[in-house]
Amino acid sequence: MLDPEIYKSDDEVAWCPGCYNFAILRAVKQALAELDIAPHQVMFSSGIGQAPKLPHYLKCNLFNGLHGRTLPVATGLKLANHALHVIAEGGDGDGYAEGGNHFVHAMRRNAGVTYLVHDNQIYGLTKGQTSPTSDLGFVTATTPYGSYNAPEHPLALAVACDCSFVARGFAGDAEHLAGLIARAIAHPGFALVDILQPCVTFNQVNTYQWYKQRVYQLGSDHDPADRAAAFVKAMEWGDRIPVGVIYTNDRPPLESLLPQLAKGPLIDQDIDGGAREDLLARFR
Amino acid sequence: MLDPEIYKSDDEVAWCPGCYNFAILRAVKQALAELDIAPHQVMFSSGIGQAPKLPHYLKCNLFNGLHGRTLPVATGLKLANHALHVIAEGGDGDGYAEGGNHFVHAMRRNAGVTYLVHDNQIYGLTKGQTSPTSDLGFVTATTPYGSYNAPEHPLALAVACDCSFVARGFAGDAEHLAGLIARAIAHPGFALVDILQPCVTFNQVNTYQWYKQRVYQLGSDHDPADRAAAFVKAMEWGDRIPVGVIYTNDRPPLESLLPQLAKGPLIDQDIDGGAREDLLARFR
Amino acid sequence: MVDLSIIVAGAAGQGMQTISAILAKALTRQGYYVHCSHDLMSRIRGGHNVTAVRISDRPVGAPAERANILVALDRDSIDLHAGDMVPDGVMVFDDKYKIQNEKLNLFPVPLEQLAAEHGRDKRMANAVACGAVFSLMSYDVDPLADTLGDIFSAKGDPVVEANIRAARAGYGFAEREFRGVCPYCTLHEQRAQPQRLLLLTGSEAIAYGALVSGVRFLSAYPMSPATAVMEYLAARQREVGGLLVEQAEDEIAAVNMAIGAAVAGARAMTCTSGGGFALMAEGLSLAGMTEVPLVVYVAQRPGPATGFPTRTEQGDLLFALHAGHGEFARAILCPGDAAEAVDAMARAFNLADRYQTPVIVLGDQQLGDCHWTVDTLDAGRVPIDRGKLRDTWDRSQGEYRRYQLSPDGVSPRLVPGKTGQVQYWDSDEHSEEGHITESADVRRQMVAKRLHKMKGLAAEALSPAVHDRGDDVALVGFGSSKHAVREAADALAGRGVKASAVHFAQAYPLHPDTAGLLGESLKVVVVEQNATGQFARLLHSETGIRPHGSILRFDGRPLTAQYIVDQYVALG
Amino acid sequence: MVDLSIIVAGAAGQGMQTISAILAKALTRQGYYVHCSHDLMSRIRGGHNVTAVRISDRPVGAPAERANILVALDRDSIDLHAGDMVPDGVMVFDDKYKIQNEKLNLFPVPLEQLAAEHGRDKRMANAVACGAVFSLMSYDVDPLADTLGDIFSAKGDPVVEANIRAARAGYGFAEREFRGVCPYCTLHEQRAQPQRLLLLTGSEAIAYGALVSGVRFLSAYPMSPATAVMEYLAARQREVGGLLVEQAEDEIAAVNMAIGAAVAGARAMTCTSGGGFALMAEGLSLAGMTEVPLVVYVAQRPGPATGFPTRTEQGDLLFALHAGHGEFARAILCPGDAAEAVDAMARAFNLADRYQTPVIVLGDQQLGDCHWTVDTLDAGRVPIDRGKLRDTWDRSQGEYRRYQLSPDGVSPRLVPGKTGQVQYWDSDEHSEEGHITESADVRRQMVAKRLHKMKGLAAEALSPAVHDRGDDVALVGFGSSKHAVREAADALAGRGVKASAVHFAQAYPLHPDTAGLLGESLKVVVVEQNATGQFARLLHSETGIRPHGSILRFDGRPLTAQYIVDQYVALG
Ligand SMILES: Cc1ncc(C[n+]2csc(CCOP(=O)(O)OP(=O)(O)O)c2C)c(N)n1
Ligand SMILES: Cc1ncc(C[n+]2csc(CCOP(=O)(O)OP(=O)(O)O)c2C)c(N)n1
Ligand code: SF4
Ligand code: SF4
Ligand SMILES: [Mg+2]
Ligand SMILES: [Mg+2]
Repeated sequence: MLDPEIYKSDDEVAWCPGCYNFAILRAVKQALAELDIAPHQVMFSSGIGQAPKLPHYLKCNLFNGLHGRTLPVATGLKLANHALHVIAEGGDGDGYAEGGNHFVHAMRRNAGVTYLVHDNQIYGLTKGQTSPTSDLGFVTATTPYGSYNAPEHPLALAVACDCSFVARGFAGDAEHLAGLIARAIAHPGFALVDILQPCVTFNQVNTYQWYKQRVYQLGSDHDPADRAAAFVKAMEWGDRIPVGVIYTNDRPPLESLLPQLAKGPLIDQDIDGGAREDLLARFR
Repeated sequence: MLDPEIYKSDDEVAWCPGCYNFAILRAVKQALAELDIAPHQVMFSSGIGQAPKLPHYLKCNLFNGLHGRTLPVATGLKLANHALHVIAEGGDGDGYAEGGNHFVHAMRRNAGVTYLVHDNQIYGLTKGQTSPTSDLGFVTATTPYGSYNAPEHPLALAVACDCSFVARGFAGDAEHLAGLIARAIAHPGFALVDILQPCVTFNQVNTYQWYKQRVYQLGSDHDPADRAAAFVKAMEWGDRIPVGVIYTNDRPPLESLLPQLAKGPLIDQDIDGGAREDLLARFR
Repeated sequence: MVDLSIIVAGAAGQGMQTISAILAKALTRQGYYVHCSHDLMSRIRGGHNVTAVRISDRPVGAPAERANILVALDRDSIDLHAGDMVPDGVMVFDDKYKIQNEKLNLFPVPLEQLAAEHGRDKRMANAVACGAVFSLMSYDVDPLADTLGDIFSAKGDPVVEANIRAARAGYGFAEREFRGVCPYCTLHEQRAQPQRLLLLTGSEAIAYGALVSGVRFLSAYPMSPATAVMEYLAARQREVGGLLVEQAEDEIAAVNMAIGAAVAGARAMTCTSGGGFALMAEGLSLAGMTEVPLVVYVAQRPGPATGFPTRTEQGDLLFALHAGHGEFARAILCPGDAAEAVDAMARAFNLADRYQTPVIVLGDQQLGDCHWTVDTLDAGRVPIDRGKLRDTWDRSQGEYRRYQLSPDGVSPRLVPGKTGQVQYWDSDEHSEEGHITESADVRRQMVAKRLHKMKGLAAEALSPAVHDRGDDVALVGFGSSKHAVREAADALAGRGVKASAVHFAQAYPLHPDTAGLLGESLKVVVVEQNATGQFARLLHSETGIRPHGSILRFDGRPLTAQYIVDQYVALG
Repeated sequence: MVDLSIIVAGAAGQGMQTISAILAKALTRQGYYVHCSHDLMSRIRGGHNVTAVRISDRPVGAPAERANILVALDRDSIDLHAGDMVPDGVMVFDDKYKIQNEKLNLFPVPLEQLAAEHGRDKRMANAVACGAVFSLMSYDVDPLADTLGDIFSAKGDPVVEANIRAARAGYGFAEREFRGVCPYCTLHEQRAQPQRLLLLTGSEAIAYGALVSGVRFLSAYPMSPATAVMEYLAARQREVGGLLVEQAEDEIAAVNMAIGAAVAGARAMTCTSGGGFALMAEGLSLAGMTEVPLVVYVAQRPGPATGFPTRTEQGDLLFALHAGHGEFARAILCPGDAAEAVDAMARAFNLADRYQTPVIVLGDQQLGDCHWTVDTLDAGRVPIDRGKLRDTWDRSQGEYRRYQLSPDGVSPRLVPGKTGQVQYWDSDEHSEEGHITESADVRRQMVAKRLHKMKGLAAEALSPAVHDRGDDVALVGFGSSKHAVREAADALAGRGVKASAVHFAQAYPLHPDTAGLLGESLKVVVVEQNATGQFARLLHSETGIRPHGSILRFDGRPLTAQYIVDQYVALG
């Protein structure tokens, strides 16, 4: 195991004091250290929001792109160089609203990308609007009479899309979270960890206490290979909220299926000299 | 019941001879006629593809917009004038690829929009590329070595998003399809009908025969109110493919929840004279 | 003449904006013109934020370069802003910071202590600071107390009273300790007859303008600095009746929903900033092709990409002009202050309805986030005109055709569902009926039809507003630079340069007389907040006038008269 | 001089493109220059489609206004195209249509009957028609037979032989019936030494150009007329090794995936048409801000919105120039034919890598869908240059900083994961390290850094290609109009007008000498395929030259020399 200190970045942290993003930052460091991944071997792709600032606070490669576009960038990174560990990081608005289409299709595609979603059920950076995971009736500046939309269950969506690793973590339990993140990174295909993250500034409903009272760890009676059971678990939300690995399957990662990548990463390949002549010959 | 002939448009049909879109056209006319909906009382919103040309071949109001954007336009139409019947019409590429994000969120929102997807598991208008519903290994011009992506099960996604009416029809059985479409239109919330539609030109795998051998009508043993069971049914795909109503719930449609619309359609409302003065007063 | 500038500085979350809002409201009610501008970091807590409150007895619309009073809410602010003060400016700060500096006018006040003693707890230091500032200005404390009463009324009497007590404590302390020490801060020319002035942000003005123009539907996705427009309207959905605000899943949905609502017959809009607007480009083209009256409010911020989310720039002008593939008619309005913002929205909805084409209102963070004092708003100044929209159809005219050719390029428009007629709106090239066509002849007619609208739009373009101070040079600007440029022209007069300020509240199409009007100046210098001189290029392209020079600012900070004057002098 | 034009017309699905492809390939192999252009409707079957094959002994790159031979595959085609023929043009059609018309040169051939008798079934009427055409041209039938052999080889010998038999039957029939009736169709100047010419579509040229420039990754979403580029590359992924084509879920994913791949160090691109490009505008801005070498091929079609999906236009030039919010460096290349398309891609990848900024290659349906004969392509003409990209880092230079300031605005770039260094790419305004900044100073430096790249890009811009026929007038064009404009200049010489043709294969930045070069002509007339004269505006804005006139076409049909000459005359 590496020393988590090697991931220390000298960038000043811009989160609110007490924000549970700090706990997620610790968990990410710990997971990387446990897996012996050196800073230059991993590349983060992040969006825009409070959550996606996280990789700036790590000493690791980072592409910090647009709101909602973490996953396509991550896919491009991974397919061009599958020797890199690629981790996408974003918020619930970033990933499930603006980036909702990429979420669905990244799961279908199953490239080996780890996806960490800081799910605070609110838009933090833009100061408190409703998010896809906001509960029914949740009052925000844009939903003064409460949200009317059925809250999205990202994990249920993930099971429906046959995502190959589906887990939920809680930022209030950084130790357990670190373990989940490490498993997600180690998983060969696309791996989702939806992380319950109290926002101490804008979400006065789904607080640390609120989550704390509800979350419970999935036990050995839950079989993550059972898709139908996973779907039901993925929708459990209310008095009890499960955390842990909800669903896994053994779909091979996209990289392993592509004949072009059999010889190694795309960036290390070159076009066959002979191929050029052949291509020209067809135009004759 | 109205005479389906009143929906006859004088626009020349641009589909291939033998295309199963013709059958869907017949079914739509029949459903409208059965429900006694006059041409000016319904407005279609359609995207771009072969499927979304359908409303041009009907004498009904139509907004034929962009590829993938049928649902937001339909939502805008419905919320601005909920006295209109609003039907969104598109293809599998249109709705599940380009429009995938709107699909998820329209279901969460549950405005009273009927959504008909002509699912031919291929891109027709652009001459044969893979679509989100293409089966694994499906060879097209853009997937010469076969599709690697897990095929999307739109109905499973719909169940995961708590879509309030989820059905599958088969263009090879226009009579049954017309019944489903009529039920969908009559349903108060968002209603999805995914329609298996053989493309006689570009999809040589999922042909009429292929579907014909597999589809079966859901019987009374299937309870569309059972979400977990619906999820399992929604994923049934292979030797047997169910058609019929897979899932329903009684979520109230968005229009019925909005206090602004209690007095009638938005377009018929006016701003309170008094409100203007009050607004100014706050700036004092 | 009164011209006083107060800056309030501290970490995000310390309530600088509360102090400025209180001061601004209290003084607006006293008949002063106030302008507050906010220099914020993109974070929720911490960091360093500044609000500048400028107070005058004449309309004012730009921050001053230097402040008379600094309210420093943390230790850093004192050092950071020492250089931003007029030479004898005073600094108010909590006396728990033990600071010795003979060069500065230090006014330590026990802000937190007085708040705890007289208010509820030390968080009422804000009210104490307001009291101290009122005392420094030698102004009566009662108007401040009244304003606090109104601002906090929703929180109940105990909160109101505690705030007022805290403010009076600050006032009293400063009166005892500093009375008379600071004559240059005095609001001596107290206005005899306070008019019924209003104080509002530019975003509120945009939203209010939309409301009184009959907007029925806004779909948007939150994005600074446009979110405030959405939130203002969202908060008022019930009270005004007949307004629906929908938070879309993304900007593409937002623009397409607004298009759907507009097609249904509702006045509809969306709002966003540059990145979201980029995502709407295809939808804009759709509105152009299908001839949908769509209003888009674009609140610019520095780009590219995420850029400086909380700062200001005018870097999206040419993008707004050309956004969307293909060619279609559009207008771009660019109000220069809150009053113009209200009118711009009214005009935008009218133009959109009359020409059945998209209209962009281009604002920026400076326009939107600043507080502006305006003379009372006359909502009816621009009467609602919905153009050719009807909910009846005379069948003797034959079957309705959505894209019927007509001399002005605008076809009759019917509310769907109301007339018994059906209508086809189509994004492909289409026939008059609205069906897909492949005909070259029809294409030529339809292109001409859609572009013909530019003629009408040009004929009724707003003419630039000239602040005429002579013809040595015309300082030309558009949008939120209006007041800074005017002030700069005035200041140049003091240096013997006869400069006129020419403000464009409409960027496209330009008024047909623009060339004639500017041709009279010896020199044209364009002032804009971007790095490439976009308005100068537009002006050249549209009128043939090649500006003599450009004054640019692109560091995200607002223009000031001083900045413009300095740059003008440097231009030589 | 040979200049023969054949049009093949019928309903979609009847195989007009097969006939034109066979004729074009057979004649290219004989040393003729061929240009096929396709006039298609947006449907799969039915409708009315036309392919025009033009044959010359000199390079040819635009359709002719009138045809010598019409191959009419259905009844309608005869009436529809009677007006498109030269006065003594001949019409070949199936003799099952009983047509009487003394004004036309009717050559009925039992196409389907011969196909059924000699080929496999009546669907081989295509081959019969090819044979008849070869006979009309008094050309030897063997080269045709050889070409059929190659084209159908994948379908097996029986198919090949049946096609050859059918072709010979058509040839024999026409020889017997029409020999010598049509002297003006004869390819009399048969070329002595057929060079090794190539025949390819513009889309193939773009894709091939990308391949030989080392493209590793293409992510795209299908959209006519760009899909062909994607499909060409997709088909060759295995054979070339190291190429990955990913069909994205939408254009936003496409551009962001390409950005991800480019960041990882792969040469990456995307391709689309106007509507898809509109969706990529935010991504383009992202590439500008984060300094990612991104190549975007935009195949224009008539807009706005869905427009004319299968037709041609140059209506997105100014949109491409300004697409994306905020200000950043970019280049726009606009090749005029297939040979230039190959070079454009090579240059685009080099510029993108060298300046670490997006480069747009702007084509259109006419460039992409047409078949072009080109002199053999030299893949190595533009050597690959990856600029400052490295996979090692000398630690003595200190820690790597992604946005290190440098005189040319371009920072060192490292392949992530290869060097032990970490790198931060950031879409916010950022420090040299790549972390989010709020500093005004850093902002100014970084804006200047990014825009400084325009200097280098301008210095190495392609200079316009002048086809010098005198200086009465310069006919200026860009992109796919190249050959039509050249031909028009030649044709004007015949009318006593000394016209030069000036072709821009790069639209932005313009070569610094442009003004000097055009200043020599008395008159500048810009020819372009749009309704608002976008290139003329660009030229004026960049060089100050105000064109005397514009020749525009915006009905979706390609430019011809005749059209340009007629419009020029009408300009007066
Ligand atoms: C295209 C675009 N639209 C909108 C925004 C504005 N924006 C920035 S962050 C954000 C939402 C933040 O919420 P979330 O993703 O949940 O992250 P959090 O801040 O809660 O961690 C939004 C809407 C943007 N930057 N870009
Ligand atoms: C933004 C955008 N991207 C791409 C296209 C091109 N396009 C038109 S139809 C289509 C797909 C058609 O497939 P589908 O939606 O399944 O409809 P079908 O033709 O099969 O009925 C595509 C990619 C477009 N018009 N707009
Ligand atoms: S706003 Fe919420 S999520 Fe953002 S940093 Fe503050 S506490 Fe954390
Ligand atoms: S291409 Fe396929 S879907 Fe389209 S009209 Fe033809 S058969 Fe129907
Ligand atoms: Mg969030
Ligand atoms: Mg399809």
